[in-house]
Amino acid sequence: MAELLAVRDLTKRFGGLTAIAGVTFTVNEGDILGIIGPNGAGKTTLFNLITGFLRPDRGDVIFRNQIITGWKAYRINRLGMARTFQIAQPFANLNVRDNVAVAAFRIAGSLEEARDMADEMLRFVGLDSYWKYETEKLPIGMKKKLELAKALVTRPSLLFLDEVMGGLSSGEVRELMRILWKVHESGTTLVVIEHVLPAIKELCQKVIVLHNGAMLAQGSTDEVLRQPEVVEAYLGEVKVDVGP
Amino acid sequence: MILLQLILSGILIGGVYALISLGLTLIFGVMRIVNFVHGDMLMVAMYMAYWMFALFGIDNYVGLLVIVPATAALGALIYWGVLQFAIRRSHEASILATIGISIVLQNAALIIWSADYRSIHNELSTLSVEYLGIRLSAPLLIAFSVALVVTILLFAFLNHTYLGKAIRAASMDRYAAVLMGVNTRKIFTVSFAIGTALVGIAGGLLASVYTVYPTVGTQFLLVSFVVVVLGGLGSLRGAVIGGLIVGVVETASAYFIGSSMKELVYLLLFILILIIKPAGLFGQQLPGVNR
Amino acid sequence: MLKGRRPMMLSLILSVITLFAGCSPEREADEHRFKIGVAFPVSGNLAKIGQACTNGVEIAAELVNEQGKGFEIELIKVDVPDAVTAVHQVNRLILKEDVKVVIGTYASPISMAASGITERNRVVLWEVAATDPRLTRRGFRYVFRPNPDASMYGPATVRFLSEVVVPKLGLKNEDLKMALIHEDGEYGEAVAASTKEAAKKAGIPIVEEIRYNAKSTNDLSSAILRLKKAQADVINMVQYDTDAQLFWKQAKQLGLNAKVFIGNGAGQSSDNFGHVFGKAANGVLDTSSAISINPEALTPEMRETEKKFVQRYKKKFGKEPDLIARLAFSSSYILFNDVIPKAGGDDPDRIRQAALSLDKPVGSTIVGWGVKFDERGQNTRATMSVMQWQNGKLVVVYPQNFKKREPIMIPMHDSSKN
Amino acid sequence: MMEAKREPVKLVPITRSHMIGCGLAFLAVLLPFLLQNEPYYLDTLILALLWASAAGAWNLAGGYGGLLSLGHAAFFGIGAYTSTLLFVELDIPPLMGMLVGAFLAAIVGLMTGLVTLRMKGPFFALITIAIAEVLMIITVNWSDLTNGSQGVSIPYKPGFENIAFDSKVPYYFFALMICLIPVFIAHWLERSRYGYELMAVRDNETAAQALGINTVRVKVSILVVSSAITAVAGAFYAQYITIIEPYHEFSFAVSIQMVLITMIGGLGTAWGPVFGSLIVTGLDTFLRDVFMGAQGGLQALFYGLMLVLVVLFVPEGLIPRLRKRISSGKEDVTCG
Repeated sequence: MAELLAVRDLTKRFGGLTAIAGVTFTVNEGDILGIIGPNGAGKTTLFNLITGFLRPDRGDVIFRNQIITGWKAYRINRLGMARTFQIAQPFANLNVRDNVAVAAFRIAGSLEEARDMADEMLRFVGLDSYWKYETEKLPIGMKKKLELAKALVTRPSLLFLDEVMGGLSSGEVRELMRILWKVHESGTTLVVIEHVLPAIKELCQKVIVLHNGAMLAQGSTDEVLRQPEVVEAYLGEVKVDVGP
Repeated sequence: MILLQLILSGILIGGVYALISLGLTLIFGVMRIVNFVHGDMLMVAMYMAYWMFALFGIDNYVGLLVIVPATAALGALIYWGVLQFAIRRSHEASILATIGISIVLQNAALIIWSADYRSIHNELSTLSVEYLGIRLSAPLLIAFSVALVVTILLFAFLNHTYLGKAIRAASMDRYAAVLMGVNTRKIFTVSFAIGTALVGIAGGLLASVYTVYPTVGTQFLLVSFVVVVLGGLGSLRGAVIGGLIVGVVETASAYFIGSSMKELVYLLLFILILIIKPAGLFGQQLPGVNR
Repeated sequence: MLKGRRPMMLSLILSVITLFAGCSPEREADEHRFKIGVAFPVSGNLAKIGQACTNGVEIAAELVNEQGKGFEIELIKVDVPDAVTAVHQVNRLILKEDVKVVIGTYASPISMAASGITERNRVVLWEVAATDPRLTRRGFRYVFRPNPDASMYGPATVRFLSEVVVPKLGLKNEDLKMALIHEDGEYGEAVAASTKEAAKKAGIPIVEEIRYNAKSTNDLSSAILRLKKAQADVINMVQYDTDAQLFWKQAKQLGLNAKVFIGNGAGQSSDNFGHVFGKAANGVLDTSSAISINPEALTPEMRETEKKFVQRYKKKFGKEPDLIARLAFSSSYILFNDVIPKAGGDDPDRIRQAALSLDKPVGSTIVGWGVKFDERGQNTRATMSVMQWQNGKLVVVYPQNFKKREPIMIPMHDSSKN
Repeated sequence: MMEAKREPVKLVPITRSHMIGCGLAFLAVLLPFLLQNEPYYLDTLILALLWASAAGAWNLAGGYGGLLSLGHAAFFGIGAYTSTLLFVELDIPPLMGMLVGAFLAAIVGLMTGLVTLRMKGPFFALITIAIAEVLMIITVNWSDLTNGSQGVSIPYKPGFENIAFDSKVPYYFFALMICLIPVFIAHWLERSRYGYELMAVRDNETAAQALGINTVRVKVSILVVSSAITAVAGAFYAQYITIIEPYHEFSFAVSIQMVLITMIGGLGTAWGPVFGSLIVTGLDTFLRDVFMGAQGGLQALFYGLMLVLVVLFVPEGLIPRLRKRISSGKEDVTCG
C-alpha cells in the first residue's frame, strides 16, 4: 500500500492552549482512517491544519511525497484532497444542483457538463429529486449529503469527512454508510471524524484517538477501542454516542 | 505654544466628534448597522434646538431636556418602523435602508423648514476662555465637558444596569444573548434610541456653534465614520479616543499641510487602519461583521 | 419560453409608460405670451440661493406683466441641483416646453452644462447669478450675463484698498500686507485668483493664502491660527454663508485681529451674517454687487422699481430680499423690461440683437449698474461696490457716486477687547 | 420575503435569457424612432441608459461578487476625467480616452481589491467611500492637472471619435452599446465556470476555498472588470454633459445612484440594472414633470422613499419578483 498522506509532528497553538500537539500519522491509499476523541480534542483543528484552513506552528503535511505545509486551502484541494464541514456550508443563493455544479466546474468544461455531473452525483447520494430546492430548506440530513456530494464531485483521491453522520437518524446513518462504502470501493481514501462509534467500528480498519490535542492511541480499531485509557478518556461519550 | 493651542483646539473638536460617534458605534456594535441616518438625526436635533430658541427663546442647553427624549423617540420609531425589517435581510438591505431614510429626512427638512441657514447666536457663541495666551471656544468647551459627562454616564449605564448589561451582551454575541433570554427586539430598539439620543445631545450642543440647514448632517457623517472605524466598530472606548485622535490630527494637518487637505490626511489614516488592523484600535474582531 | 419574456415585456412597457406619463400639452400658439424657462437649484446644497434667485425673477415677471406692455411673461420653473440634472431639465425646457429663453442658473458647473445645451439649440441663456468667467469666454452667441463675473471682484477690492484704506492707514501699497482665506470651490478659486492678480499689479503683498472645503469643514481654528501668525493688515475672505459664520465665530473666539476684514459677496453680504452677529458684524467690509445703493445714484424710474420690488418681495416671501435676490430681479428685469420689447418677441437672434444694442448708463438698474453687453454677452457696465456692515445694516461705502455712508472702523478695533 | 431572497435568481435557462434579449433588442432599436419627435424623452432614455451602464458595471461586483462598494463614483470619476483631460489637453479623441480611462480605473480597482481582500461587509463599504473621497480631494487640490474645483468643460466638436453628435439618436445607440457590455458579461457569468466560482465566493468563501476556488483571484478580477466598465460609463457621461467637476463626479450620490438602481432592478441579475434604471430615471423625470416649479426636494423625497420601500418590500428586486410571479406554482418547491 502506497503512502498517500503523512503528517509529521503537527503542532498548533491558540494563544495559551495547545490545540494540536505533535500529531504524527500516515494514511495509505485505500485506507479508511477514523479520528475519534472527546469534544474539544482537536479533531476539526487537525482537519483544518491538513486541508490548509489553518497554518501549523510546527510540523509538516506531506501529500504524495510533496510537502504542502501552509499551502492555501484551494491549492490543497486541487491536489485531490476534498473535505466536508461539520456545520454544512451551502451556497445560500444557489439551488441544490448548482451547489454541486460549482464544484463540478472544477472538472467540467461547460455549464451543461457541470450540471450533468451534478445530477449524476445527486443521484449517487440520493438527492436527485430535490435538485431545485433552496439549500436553507433542506433538513440536516440532506445538508450533510449535499456536503458530501460537493466534496465528491471534485473526484478527490483523499476525502476528509467531518462528522457527516452527526445528528442523523439511524436510518440516515445506515444509508450514508452504504454511500461511503461505494465511495471507498471507487478507490477514494477516507479520513473520518466521527462520534458515532458503531459507524467507526464498521467503517475503519484503523483509528487515531485524540485527547487534548495529543495522540492518545492509534492502531487497528478493535485494539485501540479496547485500550483502557481510551475507554477512560472516552467513557461517558461512548454511552452518549452509541446510536439506537 | 502654538502646538499646545493646536492640540487643545483639536481635542475640543475631537470631543465633539467623539460625542457624535458614540451613538454610531453603539448602534453598530449592537445591531451591526452602518447607520447613515446618524448625521441627519444630528440635523433634526439642531433644528429642534434652533426652533426652541427662535420661537420661545429657550437656550439650546436647556433645550436638551426636550431634544434628548424627542430624538430618542424618533430613533426608536425609525428602528421599529423600518430598520428592524431591513436587518433581517442583509448588510446591503440595512445600509441602503438607512441611506434611504437619510435622503427622506434631508428633503423633508428642506420642504418643511426651507433651505435657509439658521443659527442661534447668544453672547456665548463668540466667547472664548483665555489662559496663558491659549484661547478655547466657550461653546466647544461646554460641548466637550457635557460629552465627557455623557460618556461617563453611558459607561456606567452599560456596566451597572441590567438593561445596559443586556445591551453589551447583545453586542458581544447576539445568539448567546438570545439564549440567555435577552429580548433582542427590545434591546435593539432601546440601543438605537440611545444611539440617536446621544447624537441628539450633540445636536443640541452644536446648535450654537454651527449653522443649521437640511444637509448639515452630511458634513459630520463621514468624519464620524472615520472615528468609529479608527476606534474599532462597536467599541465605545474606541469612539472616544478615536474622536480625540481625529480631532488633533485634523487641526494639526490643517495648520501644517493646509485646510483643504486635512480630510485627505485623516481619510488616508482611515484607509491605512482598515488595511492594517480592520478591527480598529480597540475593536475585537466582530463575528457579525464577517458575513 | 414565454415564461421569461413576459415579465420583461411587461416591465418595459411599464417603464415606457412611466417615461411618457409626463407628457404635457404642446405650447399654445399665442403671439403675446412668452414662455421663459427658469432654471435654478432649488434642492440640495445650493437650494437657499437658488430659491432666492427664483423669487427675484418671479417678482420681475410680475411687475413687467402688470405694466401691460402688450405681452405676458410666463415662467416655467425647473430644479437643477447639479450639472446632469441641468442638462436634462434644460433639454426639457427647450425640447418639450419649447422655450426660447432660459434664465438661470447660479452655480458654475450648472451654468456651463446648461449653456452647452442652450447654445446647441440656439436658445438664449440669460445668466443672472453665476460668476464663472469661462461662461462668456467660449464664443457662445446666445449667452448673456448682465452680472459681473468673478474676475471683477479682485480689481474692485484692490481699488478700494489703495484709494480708501491705504490713505486712511497712512501706509503705502507695499506695506499693506494682505492675507487670503477662501473656500476651494469654483467661486472661491476664481475670485481669489482675480484678487491675487490685481494685488500683484497694485504692489500689495499677499502674505498668506488659505483654501478650505466649505462643504466638509467644521473647524477653522487652524486656518485662523495661521492667519494670526501671518499678522496681515487686510484679511480678504471668499466664503459662503455657513463657513463665513463659522469663520467669524471662531475668529472672535481666537482673537484674530486685522485692520481690515473684507469679504467678496456670498457669505459677508448674506442677510444671515448681520442677523447672527449684529453688533459683532460691524466694520466688516464686503466687495460685491451693491445690495442697496444711494438712491441719488439711481434714475427716478429705478428708484420707483426698487421700492416696488422690495415691497412686493416682502409681501410675497415674508422677508427682505437679500443680495442674490436683488441681482436676479435686476438682471431678469432688464430682459423682460428692455430686451424682449425691443426684440419684439423671444426669437433668440432678435434677442441677441436687442441685447447687444442696449446702452444704458450707470444707475439704470436697481443695483446701480448700466447695461452694455460686449460681443461675448458680458455686461461691461456691471460695476462692483464695496459695502460695510454698520450697526446691523449693510451699506454701500464705495465708490463715491453709490455710497450711502462713509466707511467706518478703519482700522478695525481689536476684536478681542469686545 | 425570506424565501424570496433565497430564490435562485442566478438560474436563468439560456433560452429564456435569449428571448428576453431579443425582445429588448427589438424594442431598443425601435424606441429612438418612436421618440423622434419627443427628443426630451429620448434624452431621458439616454440618461437612463447611461445610469444603466454604470449600475450594470456596479452589479458585476456588487450583485454577482457580493462586494458592496459604496464608492464606485471613484471609477466613474476616473473615466470622466481621463477621457476629458486627454481630449482637452492632448487632443486625444474621447473614444480613445475612454479606453485609457477604463485601463486606469482597472488599475485603481486592482489596487483597491488587493488592499480590501480580507474586508467584509461594512468595512469594504466604508473603505470604498473613503477611496472615492480621497480621489475627490486630490482632484480638487491638484488643480494644475485637473483645473481643480472649477471643473473642465468639453468643447463641442461633433464626430464619432469625439462621442459628440448633433442629433440625440447616435448618443442613444452609443449609450445602448455601453449598457449592453455589463449585461453580456452578466449572462456569461451565469453560464461560465468563473461566474459560478464568483457566486460561490459571494455566498460562502470558506466552502468555496474547500472546493479549490482561489477566492482572492475571483474577487479582485471582478472588481477590476467592474471598475473598468464604470469608467467607460463615466467617460460617456462627460461627453454627454460636457462639463465635469470633482464635487459631483466623485460624489457619494453618484455611487448610491448605481446601487439603488441595481437594488430596484434586481441585485445579481443581468437585466436588473437596465430595468431599474428605466424605472428610476423614468420616475425621476415623471416626478420632476409633476412637481415642476414646486418646492424643491419633493422629488428627491420620493427617491428616498422608493429606496426604503424597495428594501422593505422587494428586497430581491423587481425582475426576480416578476419572474417569481410569472412562474410561481411551478418553481415553488417546499420541503415535504
